[in-house]
Amino acid sequence: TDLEVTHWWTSGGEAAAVAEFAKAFDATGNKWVDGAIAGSGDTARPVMISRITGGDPMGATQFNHGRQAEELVQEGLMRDFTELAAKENWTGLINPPTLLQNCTLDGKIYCVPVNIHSWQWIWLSNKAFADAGVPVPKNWDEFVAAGPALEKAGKIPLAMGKQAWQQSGALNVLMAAIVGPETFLKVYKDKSADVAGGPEIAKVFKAADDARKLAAKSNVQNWNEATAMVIGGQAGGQIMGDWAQGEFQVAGQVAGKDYTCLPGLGLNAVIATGGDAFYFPKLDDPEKSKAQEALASVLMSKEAQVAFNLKKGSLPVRGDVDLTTANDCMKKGLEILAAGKTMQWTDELISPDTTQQMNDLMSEFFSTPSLTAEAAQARFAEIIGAAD
Amino acid sequence: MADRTRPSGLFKNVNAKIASIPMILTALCVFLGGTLWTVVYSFTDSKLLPRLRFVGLDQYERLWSAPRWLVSIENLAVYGVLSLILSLVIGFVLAALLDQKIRFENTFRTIFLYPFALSFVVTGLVWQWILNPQFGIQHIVRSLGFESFTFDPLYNADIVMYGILIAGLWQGTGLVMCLMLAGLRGIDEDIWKAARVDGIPMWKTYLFIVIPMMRPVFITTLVIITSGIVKLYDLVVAQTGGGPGNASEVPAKYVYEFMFRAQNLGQGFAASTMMLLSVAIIIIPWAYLEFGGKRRG
Amino acid sequence: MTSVLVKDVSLNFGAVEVLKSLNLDVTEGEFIVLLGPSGCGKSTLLNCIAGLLDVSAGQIFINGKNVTWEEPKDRGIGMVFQSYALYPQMSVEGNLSFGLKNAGLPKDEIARRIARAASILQIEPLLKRRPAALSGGQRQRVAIGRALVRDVDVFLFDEPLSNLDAKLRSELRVEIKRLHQKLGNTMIYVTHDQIEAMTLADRIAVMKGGLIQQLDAPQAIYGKPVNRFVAGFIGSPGMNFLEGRLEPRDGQPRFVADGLDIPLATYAFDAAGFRPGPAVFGMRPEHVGLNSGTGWPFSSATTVEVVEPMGSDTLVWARLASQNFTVRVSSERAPTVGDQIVIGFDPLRASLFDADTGVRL
Amino acid sequence: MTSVLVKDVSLNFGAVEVLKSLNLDVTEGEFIVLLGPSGCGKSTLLNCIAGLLDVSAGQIFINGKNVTWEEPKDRGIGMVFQSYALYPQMSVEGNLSFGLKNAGLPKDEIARRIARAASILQIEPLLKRRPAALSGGQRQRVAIGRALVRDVDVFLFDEPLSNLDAKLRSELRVEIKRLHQKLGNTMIYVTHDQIEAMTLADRIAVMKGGLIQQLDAPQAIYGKPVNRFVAGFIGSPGMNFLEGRLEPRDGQPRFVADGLDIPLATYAFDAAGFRPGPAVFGMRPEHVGLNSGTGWPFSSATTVEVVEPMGSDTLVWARLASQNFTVRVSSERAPTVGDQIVIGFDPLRASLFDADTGVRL
Amino acid sequence: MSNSEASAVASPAVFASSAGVEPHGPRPRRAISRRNVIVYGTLLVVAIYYLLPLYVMVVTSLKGMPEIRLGNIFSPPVEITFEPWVKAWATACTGLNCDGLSRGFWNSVRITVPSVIISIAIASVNGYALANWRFKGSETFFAILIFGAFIPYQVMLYPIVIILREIGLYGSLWGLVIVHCIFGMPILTLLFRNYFTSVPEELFKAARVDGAGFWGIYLKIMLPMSLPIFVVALIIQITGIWNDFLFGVVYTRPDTYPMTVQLNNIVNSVQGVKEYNVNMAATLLTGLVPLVIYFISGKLFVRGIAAGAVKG
Ligand SMILES: Nc1ncnc2c1ncn2[C@@H]1O[C@H](COP(=O)(O)OP(=O)(O)OP(=O)(O)O)[C@@H](O)[C@H]1O
Ligand SMILES: Nc1ncnc2c1ncn2[C@@H]1O[C@H](COP(=O)(O)OP(=O)(O)OP(=O)(O)O)[C@@H](O)[C@H]1O
Ligand SMILES: [Mg+2]
Ligand SMILES: [Mg+2]
Repeated sequence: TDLEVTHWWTSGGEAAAVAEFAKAFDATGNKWVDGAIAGSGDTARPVMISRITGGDPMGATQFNHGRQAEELVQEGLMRDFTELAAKENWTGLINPPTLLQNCTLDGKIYCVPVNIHSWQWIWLSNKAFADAGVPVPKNWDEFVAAGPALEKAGKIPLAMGKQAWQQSGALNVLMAAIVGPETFLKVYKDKSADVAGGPEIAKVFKAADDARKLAAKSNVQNWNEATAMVIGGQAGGQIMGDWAQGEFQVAGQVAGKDYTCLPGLGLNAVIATGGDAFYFPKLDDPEKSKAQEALASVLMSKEAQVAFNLKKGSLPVRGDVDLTTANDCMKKGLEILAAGKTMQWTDELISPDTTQQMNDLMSEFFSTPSLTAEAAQARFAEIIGAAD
Repeated sequence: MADRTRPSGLFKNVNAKIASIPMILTALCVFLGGTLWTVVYSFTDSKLLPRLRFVGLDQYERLWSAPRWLVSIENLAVYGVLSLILSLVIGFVLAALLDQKIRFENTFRTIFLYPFALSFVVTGLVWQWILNPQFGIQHIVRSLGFESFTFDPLYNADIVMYGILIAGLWQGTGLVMCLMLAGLRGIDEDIWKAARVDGIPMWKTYLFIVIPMMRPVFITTLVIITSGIVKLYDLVVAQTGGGPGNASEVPAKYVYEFMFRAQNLGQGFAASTMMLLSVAIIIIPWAYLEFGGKRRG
Repeated sequence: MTSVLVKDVSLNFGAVEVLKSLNLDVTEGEFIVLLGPSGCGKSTLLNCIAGLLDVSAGQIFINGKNVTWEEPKDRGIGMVFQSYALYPQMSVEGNLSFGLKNAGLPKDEIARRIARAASILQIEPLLKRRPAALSGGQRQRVAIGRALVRDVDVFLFDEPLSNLDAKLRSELRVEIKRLHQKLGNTMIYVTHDQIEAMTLADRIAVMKGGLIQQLDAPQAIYGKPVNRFVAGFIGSPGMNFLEGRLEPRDGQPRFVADGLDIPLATYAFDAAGFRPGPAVFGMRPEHVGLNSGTGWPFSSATTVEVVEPMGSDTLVWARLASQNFTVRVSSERAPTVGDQIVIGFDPLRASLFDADTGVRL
Repeated sequence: MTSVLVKDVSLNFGAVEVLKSLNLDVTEGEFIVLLGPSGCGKSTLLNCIAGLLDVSAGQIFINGKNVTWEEPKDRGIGMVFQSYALYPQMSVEGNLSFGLKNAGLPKDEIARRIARAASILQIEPLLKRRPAALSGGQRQRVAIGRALVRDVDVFLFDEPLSNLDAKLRSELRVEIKRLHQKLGNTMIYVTHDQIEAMTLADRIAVMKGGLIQQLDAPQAIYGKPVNRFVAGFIGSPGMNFLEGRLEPRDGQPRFVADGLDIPLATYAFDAAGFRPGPAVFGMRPEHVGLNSGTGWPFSSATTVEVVEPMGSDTLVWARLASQNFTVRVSSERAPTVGDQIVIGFDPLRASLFDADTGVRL
Repeated sequence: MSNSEASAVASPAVFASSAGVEPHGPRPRRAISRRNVIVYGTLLVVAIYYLLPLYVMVVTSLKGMPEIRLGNIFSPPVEITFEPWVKAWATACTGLNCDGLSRGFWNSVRITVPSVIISIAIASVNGYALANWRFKGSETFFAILIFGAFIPYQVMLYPIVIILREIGLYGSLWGLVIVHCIFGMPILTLLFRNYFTSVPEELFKAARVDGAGFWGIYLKIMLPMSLPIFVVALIIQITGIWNDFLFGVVYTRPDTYPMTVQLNNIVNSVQGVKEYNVNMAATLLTGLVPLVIYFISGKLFVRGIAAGAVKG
């Protein structure tokens, strides 16, 4: 049975990864009809939501699990997979368990998590630092210190795309790394405006101010263009999630040799358990419903998990898979994961509305040198105070 | 003598009414209904899906305290005024030049008009590239030896709207020129002759006689340009995505993003309502002038 | 003295030759009317004189000066257009003064000229109004005023009255005539209304196909048209034409056609004299008598077919030699349809044309 | 028998009342001309009769049938428009057959009717052409043909000749007259050309401001206009009007004005008889004699101001009681400008109007 | 008049004229007059501004990637390659689909043809009814319709999703066709209304006397004489619908995506380095249909605008 699957995985590494799923699904005798929408989740989600609410749902669709599909589930537009989950014992397999919790509403499971994405990485170009004659930094502070040297060598210290989600993502990464998960959760889970406006977070905005200066000359839009600058050695580093790793891989670079990755910016090695999940809208056609189940099983299957996550550069959601083939950086992630040093990420904590406001703020912050860190923090506190 | 009674009003012209059903439905259900629906839901706290939980003016308060919205409004105002004036001026000047009984008129006209055939997405992509400092004009000029030359409108928050304007004008002035040309061709030839006999220089004839006579054309053009300006979206998305920062945000983009991306329909509807309101302020007096007075048939 | 001299002027629009080596000599103070059917080149000629069209060949002199290459404004002409061509967004005063301001005249001079033109044309109360707020006749007066303030020697009018209704037209016609008597300027006036031509002109130039057919005083054109075209074009109702032959009989020239035999003893032939052959006999309806019984060199009986009362006169349609023939009689003596009548005329009043070339014999 | 009856018809465009409870009774076979200045509602009335406009009040009967709410095609009318309104993309034949095909007539009947109309109007050679390839007169003939083939009782003409030049106009005028004589249909004909009205009509309805001012035979309207408007509207050149007073003197009614004293003994007053007071004295230019010296009940000396030759006649402008006064004389006896002349007339021919209401006295 | 007389008439001023010859015949004109320099100069400069992007697109699409990275965008290609065109048309990838724009092209055709035909049919009938068969309220509906021309599309996206869902056409091609008809209606109706208003009313009256009804007059009288305005409408609609992105992406599903959506996918699916040459080729390919239509019928377009659009 043909099943249309929509997602926004269109960059090189991503497309290669998703092809693994498709292959596995096609092997079950069904057919994966690819509905990639380019751009980013921001472009694709409106289309997906319109189609679901418009009564023309696809067979399955990617969302970041968390709150993006919350209302669709509440409206009863999504299929619940509690039975299948029980049959295949997802509860036991999925690690960390928060992943499945994010898919659960009123005790029912509505989505299939497929990977763990962690934002908290900085990717460094060994070549750039060699060119500048400074050692590859081991944490954010060293990186900031190395900035002038890189600049002198004609490099852009920090590569950063000009899309708002990258900029606010960077802020969150800095926050998690500098003030630690507890304060992070106080801000995003408890939505404490006091903390958000407090001295702890002020340090974060100070760091963001540094990042802003380091990235001032970075003139690209897309995250993978920024990654390309790191790969090519024109830029020193990039704060980006683990999906960036796919690009390094496609470019044939070797972790540790050509590039270096620092989880938690080398300050606070914790991994957020955000990630992607597939949701399955309710369909009338029983054939397709069956295909949906098949797809859900495939997504959770060991082989598909391994193949997909290797290509994608993310971590598998099953605790029982063997990733001996994983590279350096992935292994680092796996270790942290195994140590249980995980935390929730913003997708799960704040609504898209708040995310949008944050994006707006950070995009303004990064492009407006006259907006001081203090002023930006005050507005940040306001947004957090008003968040739902 | 069988006196027929006056036929009932409903069945008079019944064919015309049947034929107008698509129009009536569109007008009532889509434009009027959609507008009212939007306005009503702008007073709710609808998120991903519309729901009738009224929160009064909350959405509007938030809207008008959002820096991004204020920037959007300001940008649209700047872009709107400039694009209106410039496209009228450029369009008229081009039309006037083409009206000089020149050779190759067809060629020139086609050249000025062809960008209109291209979508804003295409326009935005091309100009994004030409204005890109690494490859485009800046690069060229620098490689000619002017090392300090800077021309990076799309990367400079202060002038990004002008960068968009360049592309917008490129795409749109051709149509304006066409309209103006049609208007110029409609001017009584005797007026030109009278002005020549009176010894009035060409530019003065245009300025003081012809332009005032082309009022209806200018009004039509104005409406077309204005309706395009209000909808400005694709071009910005394709060219800058609203950046750098939010320096080139526009209201239509704000609406779109809050409705679909931020999943805050209420906020999006509130912004839409403000846009509709401003449209109404522009268009109602115009519609009154254009269609209110004259009748026929 | 010659005021306007058009010498061998030709004009082509692309391949179309609109004016064909045309000559025209206008004396100072004369009122010349260019008359002709639509498309014969009247406006084109006027535009050439005004300098609004470049001639293809030939020369134009105004007041003795060769102005062939001059700009319109430097030719000392004023022009009035059929569509008035008023500047719609300026007041009447603005319309009158715009040209003068551009010529850099001092303010008081402008005011003086406007006052004079306004008083001549009696448009003082209208000076502050826009053209849109004027009636057709008033607009036309303003258009004339615009030419007037330029203080020029030659006025050019291009069908200035065509857009007005009959009543206004006859009123303004008299006003233009009075204006000419008062100012004494040279005026060249285009029209295709022959009543206008007859009443206004000192001389009429009848044009056809880019050539002047006849240039003469109105009465001469009316009484002695040089060819059939001119004869048919002038006069309303039109001249009656009978096709037939010229034949000598009893030593006398006669016009014969299908049972008709008109003695031409009193007719003044042209220099070439009488030549037998096919010819066309022309006679104006108002020169034909009805039932007067005696005294006509020629008379014939026939039946009334149509009667057209036109107020004081009535037009009677009958047949002569199986051809249409109209007679204009006073309404009081009009017959009714079907009446037997006798019509008669004096061939002295006739015009004879060559059947082929149409030239007057 | 009544053919068309318009009963108390009113028509408003929004707030503007264009027809004001108008009545008109047309006898079968009659040729009625609606005459009036622009905007008086002539076309509107015709459109109401045709069913192209819905009346606001009143009724319309055609051949005794109340057609007030009928569709145009069911009223038994044919209509001819000023702009010809030929369907540009159809051949002449297509134009003629369009209505018949719509009515579902059989092919041979259509062919028969077209052949008949074409032969009546002599447009057989044109049947295959498009309107664009026809001259103005031919187009108008086709337009008439389109009404003709419908085989209707009532023909409506809306200024059918206005777009033609003077010569063609007078030719087609006669053709329409002949057509009417041949067919004998009822015809209602709108024009603002009074020559057309006078020559064509059995009765003329002079309209003004949505009302019929006078409905009468042409000669009656010309000779005895019911009010000053009708008097001024009919006749070209227009009637002379002198403002003054009616006064009894020496037991005789007289019209006096600024040095003028006209005895009115011969004038036929209306039923109410002679009443002193301000009045307007009207006299047609053609009823005034020039220099005949004796025999006129009234005569007066004056100076010639303007002379307008119009072919056979000449119009002489002079002043009487400081008011403009024109005299129409034969061109042979025309004076020249500045001549001293004596003008005289018989007040029997005059029309007197109330100075305020304009009604004939 | 003889020659000697002519020169007698000519005043001395004539002989003093700069050329030394007596003016006769057409006024002498220099080819490079100041006026011509200004007129043609301005036109040329502006024409370059207008042509520049097209030139850049074409040139870039014919270069190989290495050449693009090194050279500048204005220099002509050293080595012409059609590889980018082939790739853009046939093999460029979005996600897993690697069949370039070719699929989108046919989708666009399938969307554009019915949309254009239906929207023009509806709008021309509307315009005709508004011009010749006014009924109570028709002007009000028209006013609302015109108001609709100003509503940003984004505002209407959601209500239309709901409307289409209610009538069950969401996601189908016909749903998209309806959307295009709706949004094309205001401007097209205005165009047709203005045009039909300028058709002499007497023609319409004559047809009514001839017994033709609403449809008869429309089909047999009005349609055959409105070619110019149909050309304008056709051009506006073809370009508008062909170039549409927003509705295409929102109201269709991936297998029916129009070309513009595919263009966006290809251009924005950055896989490694941006392939500018492929992007430009894709852009050109997408714009080709409307461009060709403009180049072919530009003249009719201007004429049609003069006939219908400018008149109030
Ligand atoms: N700009 C032009 N290009 C080509 N032909 C022209 C142009 N202007 C006029 N003509 C042609 O020249 C001829 C004379 O035109 P002109 O306007 O002088 O006629 P006219 O005598 O003034 O007629 P009317 O009484 O209709 O005004 C016509 O046959 C016309 O078609
Ligand atoms: N559709 C309309 N809406 C409003 N007023 C109209 C309309 N049609 C005509 N009128 C007005 O009705 C009056 C009579 O018009 P109508 O066309 O009947 O005049 P007419 O006597 O035929 O004039 P003309 O001789 O110029 O044709 C005019 O004042 C005109 O302005
Ligand atoms: Mg002319
Ligand atoms: Mg009328």
